[in-house]
Amino acid sequence: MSEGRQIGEVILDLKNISLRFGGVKALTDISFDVREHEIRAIIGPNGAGKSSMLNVINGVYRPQEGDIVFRGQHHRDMDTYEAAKAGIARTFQNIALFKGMTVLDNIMTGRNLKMKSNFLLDALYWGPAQREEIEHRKKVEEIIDFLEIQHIRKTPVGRLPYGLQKRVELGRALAAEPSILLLDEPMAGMNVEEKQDMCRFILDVNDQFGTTIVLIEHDMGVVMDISDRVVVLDYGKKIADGTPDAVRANQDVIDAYLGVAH
Amino acid sequence: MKFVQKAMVAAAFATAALSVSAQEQFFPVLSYRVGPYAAGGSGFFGGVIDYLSLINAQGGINGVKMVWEECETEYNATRGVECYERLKKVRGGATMVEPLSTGIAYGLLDRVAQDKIPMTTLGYGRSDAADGRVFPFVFPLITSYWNQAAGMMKYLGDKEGGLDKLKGKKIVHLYHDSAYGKEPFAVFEAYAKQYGFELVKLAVPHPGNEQQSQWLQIRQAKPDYVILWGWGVMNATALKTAQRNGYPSEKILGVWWAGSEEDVIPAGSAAKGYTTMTFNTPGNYPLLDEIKKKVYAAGKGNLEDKSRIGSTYHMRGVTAAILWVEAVRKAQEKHGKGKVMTSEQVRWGFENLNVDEARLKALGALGMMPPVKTTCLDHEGSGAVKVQRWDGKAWKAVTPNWVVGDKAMIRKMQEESAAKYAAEKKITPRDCSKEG
Amino acid sequence: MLYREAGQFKATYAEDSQIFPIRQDKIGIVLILAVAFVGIPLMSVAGFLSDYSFTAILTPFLIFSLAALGLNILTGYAGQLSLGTAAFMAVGAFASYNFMLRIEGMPILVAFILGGLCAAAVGIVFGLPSLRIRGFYLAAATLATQFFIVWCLTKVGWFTNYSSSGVITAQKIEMLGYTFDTAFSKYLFVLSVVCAMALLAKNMVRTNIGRSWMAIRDMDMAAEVIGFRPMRTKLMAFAVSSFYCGVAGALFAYAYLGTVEPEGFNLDLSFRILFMVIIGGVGSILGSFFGSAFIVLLPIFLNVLIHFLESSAGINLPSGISSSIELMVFGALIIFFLIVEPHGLARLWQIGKEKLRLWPFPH
Amino acid sequence: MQFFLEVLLGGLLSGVMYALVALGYVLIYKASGVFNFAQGAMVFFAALTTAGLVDAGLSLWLAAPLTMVAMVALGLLTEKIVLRPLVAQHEITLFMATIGLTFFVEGLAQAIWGANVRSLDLGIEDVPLEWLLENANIAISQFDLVASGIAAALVTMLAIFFSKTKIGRALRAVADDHQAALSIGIPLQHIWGIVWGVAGFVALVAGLLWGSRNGVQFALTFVALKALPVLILGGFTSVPGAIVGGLIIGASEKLAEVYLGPLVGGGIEGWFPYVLALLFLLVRPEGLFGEKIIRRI
Repeated sequence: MSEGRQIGEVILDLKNISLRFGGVKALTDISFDVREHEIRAIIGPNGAGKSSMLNVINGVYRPQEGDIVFRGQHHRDMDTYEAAKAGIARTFQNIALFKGMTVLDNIMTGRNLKMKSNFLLDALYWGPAQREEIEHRKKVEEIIDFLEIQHIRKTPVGRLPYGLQKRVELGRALAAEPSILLLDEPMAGMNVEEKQDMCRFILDVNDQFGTTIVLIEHDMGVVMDISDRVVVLDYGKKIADGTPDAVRANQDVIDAYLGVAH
Repeated sequence: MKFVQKAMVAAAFATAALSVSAQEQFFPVLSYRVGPYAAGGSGFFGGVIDYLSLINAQGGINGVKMVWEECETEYNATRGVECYERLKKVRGGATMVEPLSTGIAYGLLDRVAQDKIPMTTLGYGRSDAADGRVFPFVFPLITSYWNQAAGMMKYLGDKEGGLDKLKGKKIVHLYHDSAYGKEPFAVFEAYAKQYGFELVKLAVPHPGNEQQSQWLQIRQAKPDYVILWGWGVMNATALKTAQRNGYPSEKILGVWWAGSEEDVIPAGSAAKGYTTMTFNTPGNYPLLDEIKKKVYAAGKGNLEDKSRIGSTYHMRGVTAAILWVEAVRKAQEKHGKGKVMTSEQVRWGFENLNVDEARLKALGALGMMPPVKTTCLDHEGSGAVKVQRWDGKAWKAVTPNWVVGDKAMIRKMQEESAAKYAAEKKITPRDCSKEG
Repeated sequence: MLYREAGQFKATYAEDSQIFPIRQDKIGIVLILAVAFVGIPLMSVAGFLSDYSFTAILTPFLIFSLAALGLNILTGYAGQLSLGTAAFMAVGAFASYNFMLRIEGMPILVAFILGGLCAAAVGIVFGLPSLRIRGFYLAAATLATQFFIVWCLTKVGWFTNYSSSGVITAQKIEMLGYTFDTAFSKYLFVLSVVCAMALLAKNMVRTNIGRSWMAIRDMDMAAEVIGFRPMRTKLMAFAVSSFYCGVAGALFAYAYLGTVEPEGFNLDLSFRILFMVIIGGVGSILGSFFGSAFIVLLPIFLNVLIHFLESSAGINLPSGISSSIELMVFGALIIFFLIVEPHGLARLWQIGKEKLRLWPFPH
Repeated sequence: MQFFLEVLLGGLLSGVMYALVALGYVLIYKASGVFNFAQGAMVFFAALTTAGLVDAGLSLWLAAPLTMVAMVALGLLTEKIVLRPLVAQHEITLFMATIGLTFFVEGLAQAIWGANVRSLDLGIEDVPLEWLLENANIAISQFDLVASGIAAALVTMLAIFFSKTKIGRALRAVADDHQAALSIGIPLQHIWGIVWGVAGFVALVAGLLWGSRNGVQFALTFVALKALPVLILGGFTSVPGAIVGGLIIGASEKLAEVYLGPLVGGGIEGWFPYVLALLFLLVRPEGLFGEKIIRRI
């Protein structure tokens, strides 16, 4: 835990969220909140509805019931574009990079909302368009330095190993300079060394930029180490919420993870 | 760029290999022998080459040999233009060009004027090109679409006992939905207005391999005649669909592009009794025998299937080549017999053609085609058509004489349309009184 | 050792963001442009190149490259498969014709741009379904564009100025009192337009607009999540692509064919342009040029080759057979190239360059 | 009313003919994810080969099976030479490969049989049914009825083949999930070969019927254009979709041409089916028989 940051007010409050696909209930009456600057983890067994939860937060899925309070404003559901504009960025469980583009271009896309140039100026690559492009490039290079991926900046992401792709995806999300970062299993499939690197990046982001982080992760050790508060889902329902220590001691959580019959 | 260079080197190599020799009159043959229209293309260009071979077998034109080179266009404008450009300067230069494709002809329209190479468009292309003042290098020889349309009206009128008897009748114009099918609108409308019959226009979308709805409409309308202005697969399909809807083939009158063996054979028995326009009289002629004897017997025939000799497309090809050769002959008369003519000299020849009955008789083709006499003003030269009927095995002429519609009216339309073209293109028409 | 980037250091991001950051590439492109703008004209003046190479090879090659480039923006960069290219070309050609015809003193370049804009507008309308339909469904649906536009141009006489033959006759290309009427001057005109537009396209695909297209192509959900709006992005791709095709269509009519009928822009042409994109390289500006060269030149090359083989071997195949063989070889070569390099000629070029960079070492 | 019925019935029967062509596409797309552009060329090849053999003096009953052998051989060779090296490539690449195949097959057909137009007589007279004409004044072609019967038989055969035979079940497994099929030990390439063979057979049937209907000529390759809107509407992967889609497209395009066409100058059949299919997709992107797709990420 780093000392420099101050956990602030609640900036995102999810109230009684329910989501269904046809007859299948993905989320049932889930409520939890996220405070500014904290690292909030969502855990739970496979199929618990963790990714669905993130998808609700940034508007990919629209819940049938519930209320989302973001920075004091009530939303019936979120809109992906509005969410992105409001500074919610994310990564995905099954890497959703743009495979045909280079690392550099992928991260550059993260800055699209900050670009003002229009396509005509782009086409001429003239004056403001060129200046803007170069300016954003500088920012992106900072991120590239931060994530230590300088050597692959011009490589198409499709050719990179899994671990690096995850890192690039984090870079793309960071490029938007988000206030909330949603990370969907950022360490899945990594070896110990890669996991350590990734943990370091996440903590640094949280620490240096004050970015609020909502995180889904399977690796219990990691979750318990880095998060401030943990919410536990099982079968689309919330079964626990609290500090890592409190959650660890919760009987329901232990049952869910040990697979006790319901 | 490598590809460009490679191909250009190859092209240059190939053209250099065929070096120029004296006393050769060169004809580029822009043929199409694959693709949807290949059946017609192989017949037509086969006929052209057969006739040129015959002329050579007879010793050429006053000793000048006919030479030609084929280039596959696939009926595609881009390929056709490339073929023209590739062959226009080969072997002493192209004498003239005949693409037998509307799209290619349009692509060549400006080019032939610039290169001063005459282009014939035998029975297709712009009808107004008959006005030689505006189109000095284009020759829609024998008959244009408009004169054909007028000829159709004349024929139907005669059948009823006079054009005025068409009053109150109903005629369906079933057309290929393209610029081609719309070409005769003006003529038909003028006739309908003048003679008081009802004209119903029904469009068939390309390619026309499904016409149930059109023929159901025809069945409903019960017209006295159906004019079939079709192309390619549309023709056979029309005949078949007419049969399945119980419309008699005798009452269908086709355009000449719907009047070849290739159009009726696929329709089988449904085509029996069907009539179409044509600018050749079907049958056998001494000229065709001559081709069989001197060309095919010598193993130089172009058609793989000898039974196609004298078929509609083949005969059209022979007819075209007769006019080409006559134009060269005419040019030689003026510029020196036994010499190779330049394309401009041949253009003059095309403009002063006089293939009368005596000349046709000498060629062994009397009656096979109408006499053609062109002038600076009139690049069409005839305007006469014939009607033929498919008897299930062969085409037979229906009209003993050549049918000619209201030529004066058509001429007026052609001049108006040509004047409009000239205005749009900012062309000053030639003064024909000054032409020699 | 000729093709190395070692030792070329970039001190600024501006330098690193150039179109051709590697010096040898820069020299290469300057050379190609010099040959295209100066060398070829000089050769023509000296009599090494005939009109044939301009009017029958280079001009159509460039025009088709531009059309392929247009389609590549849509299909290659934005991932929307389209079979309506010829229709957009037709809109460009017919619109330019009408602007020239109906507005006195209309400068030709302005007419081309307006024609392109009309095509772009049509593109936007027919691009709307792409918001809900994808892949081959969209491709088949774009056929609606193809058939509908050609039908419209045939049906509505106004578009052809009531020409009795239903055709348009392109006006002369005149600029500042100079008339582009020779094969050679038309080539230069087309070359200038195509080079300028290729440069603009390259700039677009390396900046934000291009990244938005590729993002939508590669992973549309993720693109949406990071703030690209799919509707805007896709429609922009349709508009820009159609603009390019529209200008290509206008050039096709004005600098190449002269007189065109609506059927000149038929489905066949759409397919040919699509072949160029796929063979050349999906998502590559350079590939559009490669593909155009392949599709324009290969049939000519085969035709010449077979004629040459026939005449040198002294045999005379029946003409129908040689034409059919040309077609078969053409088809077989397409398959062969795809098997050798499924990503098109541009990728082959890329691999070649990478090999060259390492040469003489294998890795 | 009588006229409306006539148009409707005529359209439905034409629709069956479209469905017949669409079926070939569906089979191959379903099993291997390839949009086989060459289906039209295969129809042409099959019809031309049969007609060519008949013209050479063979009886139809001999010519058709011989063509069948040729078609299966063509299908197997295509799978082996063209598609196997391209396995797992992007679908656009595969599509392009089938376009190359189209050129090859068209060239081959014409190199063997020439460019001549031929007729093909199946011995079914293409005339209106008399009693229907006399009693209800409705013209329905005998040929179309027989063709519909054949199409129905073909679909039934395919259905039985898919559900009752071992190969058929394997085919379905492949269509549903390539990985799953692999895991139960079915050699994929073996199956793709069979699918191409079956598609060749379907092409033969379509070629014979269309060839007999309009004559055997190059334009047979254009029947593909009639099948595409059917595919959009019915879905690229659904056999019943092809049939129902065909019927809908056939009937609606005829009705549109007859009742809407005269208002706008006619000839709208060329694009109307596409627009119709498009509008339908806008409302229901998953097509007639498709499942609703949930976008996952």
